[in-house]
Amino acid sequence: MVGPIYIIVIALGIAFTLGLLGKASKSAGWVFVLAGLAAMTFISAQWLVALLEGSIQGIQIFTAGYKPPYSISLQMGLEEAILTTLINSLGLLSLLYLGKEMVQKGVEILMVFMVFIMSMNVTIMTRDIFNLFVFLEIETIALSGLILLIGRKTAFQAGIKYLIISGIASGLLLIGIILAYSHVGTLDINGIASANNGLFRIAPIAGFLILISFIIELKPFPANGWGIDVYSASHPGIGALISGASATTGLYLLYKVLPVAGEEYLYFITLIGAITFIGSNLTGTAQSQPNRLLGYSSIGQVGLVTMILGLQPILGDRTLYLAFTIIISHYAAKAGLFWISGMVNSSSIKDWSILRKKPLLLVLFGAFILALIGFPPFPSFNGKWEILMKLGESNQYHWIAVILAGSFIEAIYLIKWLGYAIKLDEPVENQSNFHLTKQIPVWIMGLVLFGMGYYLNPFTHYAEAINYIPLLFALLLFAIDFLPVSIKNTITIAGLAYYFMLLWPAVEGDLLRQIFLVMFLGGGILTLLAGYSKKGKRPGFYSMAILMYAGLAGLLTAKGMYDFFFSWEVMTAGSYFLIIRGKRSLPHAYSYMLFSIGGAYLILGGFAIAAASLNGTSLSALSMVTVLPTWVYALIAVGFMTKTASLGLHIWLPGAHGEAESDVSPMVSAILLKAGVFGLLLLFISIGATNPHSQEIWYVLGWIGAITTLMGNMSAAFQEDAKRLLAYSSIAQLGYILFAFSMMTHIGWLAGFTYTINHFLFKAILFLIIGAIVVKLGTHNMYEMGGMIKKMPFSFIAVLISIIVIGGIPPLSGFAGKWLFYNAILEKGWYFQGALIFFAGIIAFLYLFKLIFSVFLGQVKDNHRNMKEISAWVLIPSYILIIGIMLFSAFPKDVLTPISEMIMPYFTSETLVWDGTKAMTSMGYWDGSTIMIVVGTAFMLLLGWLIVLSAKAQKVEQFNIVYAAERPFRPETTHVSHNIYAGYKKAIGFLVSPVITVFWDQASTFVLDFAGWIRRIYSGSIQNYAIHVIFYIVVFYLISLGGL
Amino acid sequence: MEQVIIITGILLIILGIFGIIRSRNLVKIVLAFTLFNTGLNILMISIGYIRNAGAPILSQIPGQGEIPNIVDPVPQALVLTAIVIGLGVTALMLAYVLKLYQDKGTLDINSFKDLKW
Amino acid sequence: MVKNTLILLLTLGIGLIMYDVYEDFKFQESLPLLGDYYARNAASETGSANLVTAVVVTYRGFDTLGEVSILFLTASIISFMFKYKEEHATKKEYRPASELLISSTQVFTPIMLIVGIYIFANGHLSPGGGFQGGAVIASAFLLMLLANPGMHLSHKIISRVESISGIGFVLAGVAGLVYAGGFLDNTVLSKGEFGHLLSAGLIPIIYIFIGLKVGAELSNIVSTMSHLPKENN
Amino acid sequence: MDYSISKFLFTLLGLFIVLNWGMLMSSTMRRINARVSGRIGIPWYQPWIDLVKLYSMRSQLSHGTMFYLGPVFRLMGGVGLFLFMPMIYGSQYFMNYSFSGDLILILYFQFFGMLGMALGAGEGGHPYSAIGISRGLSQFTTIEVPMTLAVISLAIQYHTFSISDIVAAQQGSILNWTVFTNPLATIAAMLSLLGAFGHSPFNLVRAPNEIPLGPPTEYHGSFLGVLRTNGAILHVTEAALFMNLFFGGATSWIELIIKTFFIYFWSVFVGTVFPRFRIEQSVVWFLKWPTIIGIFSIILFM
Repeated sequence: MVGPIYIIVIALGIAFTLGLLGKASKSAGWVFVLAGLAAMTFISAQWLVALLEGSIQGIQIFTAGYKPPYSISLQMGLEEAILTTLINSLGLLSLLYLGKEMVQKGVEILMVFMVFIMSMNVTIMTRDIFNLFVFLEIETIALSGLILLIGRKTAFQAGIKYLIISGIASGLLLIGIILAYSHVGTLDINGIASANNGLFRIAPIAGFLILISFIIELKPFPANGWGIDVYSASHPGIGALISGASATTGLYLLYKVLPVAGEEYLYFITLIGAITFIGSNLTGTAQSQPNRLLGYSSIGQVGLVTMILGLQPILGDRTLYLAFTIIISHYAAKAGLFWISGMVNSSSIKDWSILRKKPLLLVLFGAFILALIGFPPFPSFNGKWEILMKLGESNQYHWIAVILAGSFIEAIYLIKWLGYAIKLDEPVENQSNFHLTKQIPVWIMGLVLFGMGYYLNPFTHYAEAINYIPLLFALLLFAIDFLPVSIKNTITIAGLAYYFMLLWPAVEGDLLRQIFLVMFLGGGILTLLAGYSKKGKRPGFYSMAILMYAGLAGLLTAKGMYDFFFSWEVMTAGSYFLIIRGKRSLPHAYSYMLFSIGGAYLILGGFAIAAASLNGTSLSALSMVTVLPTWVYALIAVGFMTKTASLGLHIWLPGAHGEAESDVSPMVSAILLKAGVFGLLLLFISIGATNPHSQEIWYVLGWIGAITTLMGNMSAAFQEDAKRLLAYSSIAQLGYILFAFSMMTHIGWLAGFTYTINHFLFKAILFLIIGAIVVKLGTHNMYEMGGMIKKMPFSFIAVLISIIVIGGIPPLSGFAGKWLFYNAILEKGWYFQGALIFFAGIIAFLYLFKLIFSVFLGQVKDNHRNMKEISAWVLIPSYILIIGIMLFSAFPKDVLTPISEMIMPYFTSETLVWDGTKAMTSMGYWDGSTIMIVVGTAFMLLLGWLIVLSAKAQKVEQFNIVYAAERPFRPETTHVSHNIYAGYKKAIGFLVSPVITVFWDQASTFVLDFAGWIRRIYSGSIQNYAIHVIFYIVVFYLISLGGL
Repeated sequence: MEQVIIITGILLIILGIFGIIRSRNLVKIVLAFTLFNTGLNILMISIGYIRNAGAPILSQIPGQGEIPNIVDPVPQALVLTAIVIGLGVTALMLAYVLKLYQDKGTLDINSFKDLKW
Repeated sequence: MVKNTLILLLTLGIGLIMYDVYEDFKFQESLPLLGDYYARNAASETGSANLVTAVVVTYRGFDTLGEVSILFLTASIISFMFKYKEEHATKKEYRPASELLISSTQVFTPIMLIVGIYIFANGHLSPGGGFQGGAVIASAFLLMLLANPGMHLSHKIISRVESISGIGFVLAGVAGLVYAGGFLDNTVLSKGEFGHLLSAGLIPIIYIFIGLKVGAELSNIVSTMSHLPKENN
Repeated sequence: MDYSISKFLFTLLGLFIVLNWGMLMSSTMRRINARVSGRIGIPWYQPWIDLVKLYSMRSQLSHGTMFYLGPVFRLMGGVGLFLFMPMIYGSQYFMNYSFSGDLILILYFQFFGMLGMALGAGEGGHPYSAIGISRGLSQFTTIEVPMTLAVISLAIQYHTFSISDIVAAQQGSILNWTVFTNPLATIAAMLSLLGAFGHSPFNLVRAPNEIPLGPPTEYHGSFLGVLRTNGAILHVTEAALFMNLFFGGATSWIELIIKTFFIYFWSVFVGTVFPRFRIEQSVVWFLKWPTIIGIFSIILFM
């Protein structure tokens, strides 16, 4: 074991020796320092490994050989080992990254760099408060030097701001230290802290001064303009160090001096953290310069960790672990992001699309962003989860709200940025430089992030059930991304099929999950079949599809809230990357992601409050919520409703589904939406039909469902874009489903299941076929299509059957849903909602006719005369689904009876009885099979009758019509399709005026304007920044000590 | 008499902070900062003061149980360190100011607002 | 106006905080825990007559290492800051110094150097030490620069002295770690006879290193700043 | 559940009666209409002549498969309604195949023919067809609103969706008819019936007095014959539906003929009195008074 003191010896020794090297051997100096940092990393890492293994205990090092408090002592325990390892390794990688710049600028900056790293090591290890002050000053001064690396003129401005503000902070610290010394006669931190519990308490003012100076060093919002300037003025490589090392150190120091100040400050620490977390992220939303944006984000994350430290009494002995999960994610992600920023080398986040030239970096960029927001499988996910659960258990709901709100606001700009990188056009001119030595550190940080996600998982006891196989499979698919589409498609389908068989035993005997498993994975396989029609490589597609399906399947196997939410987030991430692939998907994928994240956080909030009931975090615990049950249920329900796109939360769907790639649309529409349905079902089952806390919720949800349906169908009728029409139709169908399940009656649920299954079947068909046609015809606009029945008869038949199902026309299975609906509504007594639903159902005919007429009927357009049928790879899955529809229509009993039995236990009485093939309720009866026979027979007879009458009907050519006494010869004048419901729109179109879109638009504008307004306090003036800091100190003083 | 020292120190500190947030001239800000530092040092040194005690330099090694009548050496050691740190920071600040002056030809803080928002 | 009021209010607020500090401030009646220990034991443990030196170099020697690093950093940063310009600066013409200055420099410089060395070499016996001595040495160089503005102090020599004394300091610390109780323990060498020049173990040696280093660093800063080109754009 | 041949034959007989009564009724109505406007009108047998002529026309043009199938769908819609409708209360044979579904089946089976017709006409490629369909669909959505409300009100009242049961509940006295026990629902439904029959003021779909417009624009010959056949069946069947729901049903064919005549006459009567609405006017009209009345009819029974 090499003593930790040698870290300092090596660092200073090398720093001093560099002066001997002179100017001649610049790169030799760089290598020398690199070796030194490697040695330092090695020393701290060996301590870390040994301490983790438990082979040794942490030690205290007494300088000068005297015990504390008489001399300065350093401590090397687990915490110190972790942090010094992080800092030294980051130093090492940073130096590697900054190699060229450093070598150019000469030995002085190398010396500064070395001393900077050394100073952080000492501040972490030292147990003497004055020594802490000294090395904090060293860190400050070294940093003010490192800012200059880039040679920008603005760096000098940032530097002086930084020096002045930290000068004030350290001055106050010094006053606090001497006051403390005058009271307890020691400078040892442990000594002061233990004295605090005894007789010689340090004065409150001393504690205050010590604490506030460390807080100021953490750049609390809003007194942090100087800190952000430092981020934006310095080289991104230095930014990585500030964010990854300096901020981490600062947080640990705050933790270290907290006992000195006393426990009564914990609440204020939490408050400061909360304000910083929200305020800094909010300000970040209006930012477009990458380094500055990262600065805001860093400060926000520091605020979050500060909160965690302040919440010690609640988090207990998990505090440090939880803080670590956030810190490590932030450390790796932020370092990586800063480094990428240095490579992209642009002043606008819009130029990051250049990253697409480096797929690996782009993937890592995505991983970093997701890690910052707190997606699985990164450590921050576990951390946030456990924090929220613990807060919930202690009834700290306001802090839950703060953490979720802050995380959401952070997602606003991070996701925007990610989208820009994935979708925007590559910049015309760029100064990017993807040198290998710059890329390697980023790769390593990516590895660290994933590795830590895996390594830290066992430390969260919730996380035992997580299945990593699908995630690894996604990774594998990414590794073979260079292969052509057909091979990857086959592998993916095989993977899904295997996974299906793997999971089937797990859901054996649980019909609910079986149904959804068939929909999720079976549907997945079918929609993937259509992928064979695609050409090229589709980079990244299959990994993301697997991610989504893995998440979906994970929802089904989840036993606890944790694995449920884990899968939920995996699914969200995967689907986001699928959706954003569409040509014009950028804004829609963005709003999809924001709504999804917002919804996920509501679910998380609900779970956290549910944890307050102390029934554990298994999903079944939701049925025993005793604390604020109505809130829990409402939050979770609204969370799921963001996925089912219910009214008010639906504005993302039309664009996201409409603009997605042709085979992604059926995935996200027919399959993904069902995840929300499954979630709602789980919730409803947990709540139970007779739960007194949820009756109002169901009533409200019922109305929402009904209005969603009406608005969805009406909007669909006014669409000109074929895929958007289908998207609005999805909104409406999900409205039906929400309504049906909200009734919470046996027959209502049967209706809900019928609708769910039907929607899965017909929406997959429609999106597959219409999507393929849209691609083939090269337009989304239905009025530019027409007459395709003659070119694509198979597509026409499939669409026709789907439409009959949607319309609920007997004899197909859609009618089963309508019939069950009527009975359910009458039984439940929701007459007006029901009337609305049926009104909406009839409006559906408007868009159904428009769809099939505009695309398939009417006159063929000139440029489509040579069209052929769409690819068989699209038709095959469609016709498999049609077989499903036909079976369901002819034998509804065989599907509905098991479902009926399955949901029986949740309700008091079974209201649907079967007599042979005839279904009966107390209200009415319906015999699907007989109707099939009667209609089939009669239809054949009538067809025969007509054939007898006009067998020799002569086929005529196109345009064989007379129109206004002219024979037309242009299809455009004859194919009436654009805005055909003009009269209808004139009459009641006002109902679908986009008030909700306007509402959300204005909400987002408001947030951005607000952020823009807040950030005006960062006026750039040194004087103002100093005023902010002093103001902050005075206000904090008045609140905490002044009795305000 | 001791009170005067403390009050001097405190007044210097207040004056220093006032100067930092009030001045518009960078050099004045740095000067205010040194005032602030000086006030700090005065405060520090006075904390070790014990009435009628001598300087902490011994002429012989004190015997067992014998306490020499000296002031506390610790604050003196601390203030020595603090002075040196203050010196370093001040020097660096002045170098920065010089650099800024070379850049814009003025010392008015309002000319250095290139970084904002 | 609003701003001025705010500044006034904030100053009042700081005043309030400082009033609290004043209230809390109490003069010691007797030596506190640490001071008491040092007063009793420092002389015997370190062999240094000047207890402040004992504290600075031994008990809190680690702080002192930090202090030295700060000066080192400052010097490095300042020379980094102005290096670029320096390389491109053309030779400047200085106004010659006054006769008085030149003459007195010739008289005082050796004396100042000797005094400086005396101060840090005797740091363990009398008031003074490495920093003070180093500062005096640096002022000697400042004086020389003032008297002869065109003079170039050899950066090479300065930085060699700086580096070697820095390494010496660190190695002295390591010697304490290896041969005695801990990093910077001064008892590696014999404590010698109390009150003599060659006593107190490593303290005088460390102080010599510090003195040289501080002197070199301050001289470095002074010389860097004095060779700035006049106008830059 | 009776699938016997005799049942099938009796059903066919019922269909024949309904078809002929439908044709007679339409010619009667047209005569009444003509008299009101001071003309003599067509002879009562004119529909039969038309039908024979259409079926025997030799020129047969088809625009495609869906065009060909459109009339089949349309006729299936009408015949299907008839099949699922209990025509004569108490008669084992003229209950038709109503055991396969209740009122809801009837309501939704209406769409079967409409959709087929719309698609067939769509393939015809004539712009007027599309315009007619879009208007028809627009209007139809709102016609159904008061109708749905009335049906819900009825279902609450009788607690059943079975048409036979509803008719049974109205037996005994004329005061048991829904028109007296639930007048609001009846009013709402009768107003919606105006739209369903497509006479003025709600006949913009076909706009018969001007240029040939509406879905059947391109249909001719036996196609049009099939459509006419369907029209006759449909009118009687729909009138029979209202009869069953609101006017006590029928225990014999005579009763059925009388009741359906007056129900049909109601729409013709309004049609001769009021001028035609534009489509946005009719849409708004249905969503106003009939809907409000329908809502009240539910509130009364809640």
